[in-house]
Amino acid sequence: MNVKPDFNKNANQAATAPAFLSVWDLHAYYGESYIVQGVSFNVHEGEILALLGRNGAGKTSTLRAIARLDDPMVTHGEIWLDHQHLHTMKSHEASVAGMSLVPEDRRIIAGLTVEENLQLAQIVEPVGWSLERLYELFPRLGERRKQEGVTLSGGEQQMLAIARALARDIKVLLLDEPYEGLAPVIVDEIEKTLMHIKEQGITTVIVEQNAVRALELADRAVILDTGQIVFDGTAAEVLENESLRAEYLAI
Amino acid sequence: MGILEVKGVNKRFGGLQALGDVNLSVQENTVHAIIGPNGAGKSTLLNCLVGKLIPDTGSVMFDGQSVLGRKPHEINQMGISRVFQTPEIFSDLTVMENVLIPCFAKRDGAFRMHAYESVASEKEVIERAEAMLEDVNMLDKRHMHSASMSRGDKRRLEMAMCLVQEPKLLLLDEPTAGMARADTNNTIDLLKEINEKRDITMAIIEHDMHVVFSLAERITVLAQGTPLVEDTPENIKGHPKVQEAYLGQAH
Amino acid sequence: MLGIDKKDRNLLVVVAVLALAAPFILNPFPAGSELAQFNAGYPDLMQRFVIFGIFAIGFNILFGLTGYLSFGHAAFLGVGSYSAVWMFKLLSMNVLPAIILSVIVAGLFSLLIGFVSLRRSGIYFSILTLAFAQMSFNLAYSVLTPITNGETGLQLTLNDPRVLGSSATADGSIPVTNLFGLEMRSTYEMEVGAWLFQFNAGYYLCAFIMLAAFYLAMRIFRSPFGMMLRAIKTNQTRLNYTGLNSRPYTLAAFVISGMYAGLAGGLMASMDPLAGAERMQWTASGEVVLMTILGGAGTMLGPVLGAGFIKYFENIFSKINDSVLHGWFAFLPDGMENALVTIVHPFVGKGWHLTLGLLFMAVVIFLPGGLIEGGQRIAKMFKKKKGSSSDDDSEHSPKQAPHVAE
Amino acid sequence: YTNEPTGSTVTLGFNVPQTGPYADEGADELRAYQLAVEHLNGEGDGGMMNTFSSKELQGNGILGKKVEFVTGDTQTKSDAARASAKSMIEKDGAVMITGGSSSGVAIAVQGLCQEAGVIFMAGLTHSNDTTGKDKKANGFRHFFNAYMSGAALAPVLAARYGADRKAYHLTADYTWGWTQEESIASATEALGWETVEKVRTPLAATDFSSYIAPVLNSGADVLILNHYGGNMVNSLTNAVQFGLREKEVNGKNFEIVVPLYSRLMAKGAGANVKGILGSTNWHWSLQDDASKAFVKSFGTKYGFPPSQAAHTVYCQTLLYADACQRAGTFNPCGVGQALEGFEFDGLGNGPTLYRADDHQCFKDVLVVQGKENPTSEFDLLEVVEVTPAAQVTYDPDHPMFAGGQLGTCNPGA
Amino acid sequence: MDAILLQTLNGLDKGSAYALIALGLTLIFGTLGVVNFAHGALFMIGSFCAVTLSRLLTLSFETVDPTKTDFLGNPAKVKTPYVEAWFGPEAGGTIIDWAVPLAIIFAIPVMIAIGYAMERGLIKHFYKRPHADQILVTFGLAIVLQEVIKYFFGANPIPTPAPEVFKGSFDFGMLIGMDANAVIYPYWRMVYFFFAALIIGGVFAFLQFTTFGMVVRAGMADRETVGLLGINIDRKFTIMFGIAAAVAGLAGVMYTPINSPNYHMGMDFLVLSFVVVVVGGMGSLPGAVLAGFMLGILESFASMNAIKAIIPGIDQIIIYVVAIVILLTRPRGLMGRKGVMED
Ligand SMILES: Nc1ncnc2c1ncn2[C@@H]1O[C@H](COP(=O)(O)OP(=O)(O)OP(=O)(O)O)[C@@H](O)[C@H]1O
Ligand SMILES: Nc1ncnc2c1ncn2[C@@H]1O[C@H](COP(=O)(O)OP(=O)(O)OP(=O)(O)O)[C@@H](O)[C@H]1O
Ligand SMILES: [Mg+2]
Ligand SMILES: [Mg+2]
Repeated sequence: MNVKPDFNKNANQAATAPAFLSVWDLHAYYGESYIVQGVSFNVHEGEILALLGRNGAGKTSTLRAIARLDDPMVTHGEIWLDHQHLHTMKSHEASVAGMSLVPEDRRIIAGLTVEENLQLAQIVEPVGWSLERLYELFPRLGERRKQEGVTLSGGEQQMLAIARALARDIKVLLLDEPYEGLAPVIVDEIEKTLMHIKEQGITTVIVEQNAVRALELADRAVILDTGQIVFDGTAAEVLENESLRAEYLAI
Repeated sequence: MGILEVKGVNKRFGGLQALGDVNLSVQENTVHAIIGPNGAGKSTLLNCLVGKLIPDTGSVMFDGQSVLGRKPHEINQMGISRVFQTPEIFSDLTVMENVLIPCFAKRDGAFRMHAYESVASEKEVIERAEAMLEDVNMLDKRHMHSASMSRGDKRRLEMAMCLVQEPKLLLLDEPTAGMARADTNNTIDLLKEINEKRDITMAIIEHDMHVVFSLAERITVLAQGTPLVEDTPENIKGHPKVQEAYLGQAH
Repeated sequence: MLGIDKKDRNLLVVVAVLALAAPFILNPFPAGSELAQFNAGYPDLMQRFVIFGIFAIGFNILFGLTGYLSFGHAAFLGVGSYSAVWMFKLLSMNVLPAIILSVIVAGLFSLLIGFVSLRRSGIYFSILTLAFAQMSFNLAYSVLTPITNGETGLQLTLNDPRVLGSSATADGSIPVTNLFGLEMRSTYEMEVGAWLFQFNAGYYLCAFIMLAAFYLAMRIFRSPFGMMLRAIKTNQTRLNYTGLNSRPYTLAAFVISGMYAGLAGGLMASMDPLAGAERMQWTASGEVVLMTILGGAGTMLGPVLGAGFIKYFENIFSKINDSVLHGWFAFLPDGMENALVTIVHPFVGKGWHLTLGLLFMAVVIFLPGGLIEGGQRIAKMFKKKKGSSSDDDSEHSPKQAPHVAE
Repeated sequence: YTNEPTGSTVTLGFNVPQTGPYADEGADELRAYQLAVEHLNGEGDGGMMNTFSSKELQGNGILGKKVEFVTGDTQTKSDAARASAKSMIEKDGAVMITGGSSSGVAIAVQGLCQEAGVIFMAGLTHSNDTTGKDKKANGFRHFFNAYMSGAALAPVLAARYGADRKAYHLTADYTWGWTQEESIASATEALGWETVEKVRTPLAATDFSSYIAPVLNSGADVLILNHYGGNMVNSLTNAVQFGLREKEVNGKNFEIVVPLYSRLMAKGAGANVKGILGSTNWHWSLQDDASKAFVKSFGTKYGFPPSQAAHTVYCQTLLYADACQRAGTFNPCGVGQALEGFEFDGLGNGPTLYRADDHQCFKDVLVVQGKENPTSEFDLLEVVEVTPAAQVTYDPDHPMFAGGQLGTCNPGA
Repeated sequence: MDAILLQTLNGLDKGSAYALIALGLTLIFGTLGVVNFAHGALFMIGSFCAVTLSRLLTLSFETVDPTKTDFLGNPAKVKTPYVEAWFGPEAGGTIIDWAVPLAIIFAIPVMIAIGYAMERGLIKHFYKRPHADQILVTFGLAIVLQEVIKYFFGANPIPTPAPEVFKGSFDFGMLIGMDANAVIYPYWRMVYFFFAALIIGGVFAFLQFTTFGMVVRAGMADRETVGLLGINIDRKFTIMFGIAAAVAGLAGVMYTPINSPNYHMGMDFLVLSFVVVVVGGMGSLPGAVLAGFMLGILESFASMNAIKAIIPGIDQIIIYVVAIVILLTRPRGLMGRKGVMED
């Protein structure tokens, strides 16, 4: 059962560099429902991977499993990040190891102001962007820093969730529908930021319903359907493959 | 004279003028979109319409009656239903029950002591709810626990809950956010059909321009709490100010 | 039939059979045997089982269904008892008017308290109800002694001015409670071999009323009203924006459960015409909360099971003393007998609280859904054994919502 | 009649608090019951059976039937006590119920026994009502009552503290407290004391500081604590904490009185009881033969001296057995008749009468005082006066006891 | 006038007890959101730490003294505490006398250990469970703890006096120029008051001036997300629980000289402490302290004869009346935070 993952296993990837984030045969359950059914993929350092699929395909569940949250429960599989085995860690340990998730429903913490929400991310080392830098990226948050986080508008909350992830020093950024509820101009901004952090060597996995935008940004794409991988290749391949797009992405 | 007349509405949150002198008129049987940057006050405006917030000044008339000072359930009984930005559903109940409740609310009013009848014997209501679920493609999930659905499904469920009431005015706050492209397209069709066939007026907030331009007959652009322009979709698309402040260069 | 579906009907039938056959079921051990200690089939305890069952069923409508945790429900039970005893003192020894009055008075009282308390939710609501109940208890214990007879409890006396009926019987004792002449305490005893079964009129009255109460609760659970209550529990905001006014719903649930409590109180007084103030104390309110959770909140049968469980311990385990223990283990050699008695001793008799506490913990830890979940697990095990692996498609199909009524 | 014993044994029901604040008292009662049963069945040294003036008991059980018993937990709640008593009657076939540690419970169970048709021998119950307005034909009380406490204490108080005193009452706000307050107030007033104030305290109170603090200011020079159990332990502790005992008021030493004492309570209050007067039903240090025999018998078996609760319930068990023996039946009406007007001696309280009119027992009452230099952990109280029965006897129609009717005895089914 | 001063003083002192007892509960219930019915039991165990220590200190060896007899007439055994034998009667006596203050040192590790064990072994699994389940499990635990104590110490109260120097009272009235005996105040209550102030201040400072408080609040609102930010929230909760248990225990230790501890004292205080916490407002430490003092003072005033003459029985129900009035006029108690346990 416990065969070590092959860091160079990905057939579609010609690169010789070992995978930075490697997910191998992941199985996960919510209670008794079997949701993630043997997902494997590799991401290289500094790459952006788009994880796509229909509603209910299991994207969120996969990300949550990788971020080591309690639900869904991983029953089998391995997750390696930069030679650390995440699958034995709890979510807070994974975070220290360099993993960061922007959850799909934003999860702004009630009772805390915007600033406290950000400070909270900086309590445990390693710490990433400073608050000033984050406010520069999202001036809107700077203006509203004393406001209680949950009273922000939907888009502002999304900004806060992204900012909170960047406030930590990360190796891998997991984004679950980061553009949801954001005005197009802000989406542009965030894309720029993602490109920017990519240059710094941060690896990103992005789940996004706006598949075209995500694919334009991403290097590679993985398509999920009912908890299994149905495609693993470069982003360009997806954009070129009519039938694939039509079947799984409706674009 | 529109079915909804908002006149001179102001709302402050501490030092922030969230809404400043908003005037809005929604004509019967049209789809009216409200767009604008994040934090522009779009959701706040809806909150003022459904009784979640009370404007500091101004008036809101629906169907010739003022909604101000009425409780949320009274406003709903007047014929306004709302889809929230983050799905508000009865998560401990099944999908079917989620849809049945608005059916009963529509049929019986705000309170009726139906303690002895059995739900199962209310054939008419059940049929209606099933038809609605059919419309949103969720009939196969009717016995599912709504908490365990993916986010996109929750969205659709909430929409079904509002549609089944056949309100006179349907308020939609980013109904397609996080919805897969295929479902988004279905939703557009569904809303269009409903608007045409059942004469439901709609006010929709959306950041997805595809949705906005496919549905809206008129668009109001809100920025910093004040309406910037109100016009037809074609004119808005080309409006330079809107492009700069909101749409970005992508459009 | 009865307007309920098959599953519910089966449940009702099971409950009815259990209730009617209780004198047999609860007396499994021959009288006089060492294990007779565990028999619970005597009138008083059987009455308590069903009366507290009624109390818990009603409480469950408020707590299990609507999600409002009242910590003052014992007040309604107490008020019901007082009304019933006053009815016996002033009007007649027939239990019917007494029970009716206790339900009405408890209903009015809960309307008052509910109207005020329901302005808050969550823990704030719980504390409000607690405060009202504790006030009632404290006043009943002291200042209101003219009405409640304080510490001693309200009792019948030989000079009660009973309008319909006599103050005292011909032989100079206090008349007993009855239902149109059928004395509540009259018991028919049946001896079958070594077994002795007691069929008590009062118990059967209580059992029939419990069945009616159970049936009614079932109807409420399955009704649109019940669905609204469950909706209130999960998301009151949504309910309001759906055009429903949650206040009358919660108040109705509160009053209904208050009336159930009053009914239980009235029945208690009918079986044993005394009403003590400590029936209203917070511990009594806490007890019904524990019964409901222990059995399984939000389920139909759970609260009844929980009530039975706690009352069984209170009445049976507390009576196991050392000489009973020695009796059990007498067949063993002396040394072992004494050792066993020493081990068991802290858990029974005066230690019955300890056992109860441990069981509370064990149940919540191992059976998160309460006793009812234990039953379900056993049932499942049987099912699995029977039709094994016919449906192993735990595929990509998320779990179905549990049916509320198991 | 109810639960007529048909076999070779007879079952008695011992209903005592086994949980809650009076659990220790209940445990001591149970020990005494067990001892009594042993003695009745002819085991052990016979205890007070040897000193008892009636010689009917043979040590072969009651009427030749071996005595068995069942126990139950009253939880010091009238509901629970009645449930427990009912189960003894309905399930275990008990022909007599006895025990209890508070008046509320005693009255509730007494009522039940009357209805069910069994004899009730009340345990610790001090309220006037038990044999006053709530008296019952099937119930008998061995314990003394509030009136007797007052009548016994008042002369001692006058002798020690003078007739010119101002008393401040703190009273537990329920029936027993009230009768206690009424009794002691009228007894002391009769001797010339003035009652400055009567303050009711909530039963649930644990900290009495706000009731005690104003006492010194009121001009009173005696504080009377009409409290029992935990209430008494706490109020006395608080009073001593506030330094009342070291104060002088009106040129006199400030004094505290606790009308109803028990050794277990005294133990709970610790050093605070030193020098404080009160009354009690019986104390192990009494030197009559009966008391000595009982202490020896109990002390040898359990390793410590019995409490007054133990003594009371032991006596009642013997008295019940003796009455059955004399009546030749377990029929409650026969037993009741045998007990009514029964005079005896040799159970530790001197010559004693079970009065027929109200089923109250009349005997000597002890006035005790917290001991200054206890020699052991049991040696907390010393007897300062044995008030003769005559001095505490009252008319059956005394106003404090008026209102109830004994009714007729009920043999049940 | 002096009556008012007197009752204010009494109220402050009662209030400090209420506030201190409620403080520990606020940490667990108001902040961690665990409906902890075992809180009273923790308070009780604190008291019994003092009892245990004084028992340990008076652990004695027995010698037979032929000149005395015991109650059965046998030669009496005389007990001499080891402490007195080791340190001499003088010093040994002083150590025994100071058992209660010494018990503070004894109780802190014991209570922290108990809190730790309770959280790790039990409560940990219940954060996500419904409040009802928490009630059942903690109530069960409370019963078990009580019965264990009862098994070893009996049901009777056990007198545990303060050191000799703190016994008795002083005349506060005379100090401020009033008549003698107008306002007297026991020394130990003074000590209790200052002790409570110290503990309350300490806990307050710890939560206010460190990020700990914020993290715990955040963790209560959303454990999962806090974990995503690299914070080991379980550990923080354990620490919080340990602190709360220690606070509850210390409140118990110091309370012993005021009232003799018994095994059910925790249950007696349980309802009251819940009322205090909720009236103060869920999640608010200052709220709980304020409510504690307010209820203490009002209760004292309600016990005055002048007031009882107007409204009979008011002292029986004052706490509940105040609770009702406050909760009806202020939706979240005095200083409660929004969204904490409102559903
Ligand atoms: N808590 C839960 N318990 C049980 N099943 C769940 C739970 N959460 C999600 N599921 C189920 O798991 C499946 C995958 O859900 P997931 O949220 O991962 O989908 P997704 O791909 O993120 O969809 P979306 O695009 O709508 O966000 C869905 O069928 C959903 O019903
Ligand atoms: N309760 C509140 N207290 C303080 N500020 C608030 C509150 N609610 C909303 N705001 C602020 O008011 C502004 C308008 O918010 P609103 O939710 O209406 O924006 P929106 O137009 O819906 O934006 P989005 O598209 O991001 O959802 C925001 O800046 C928000 O931070
Ligand atoms: Mg998702
Ligand atoms: Mg919005």
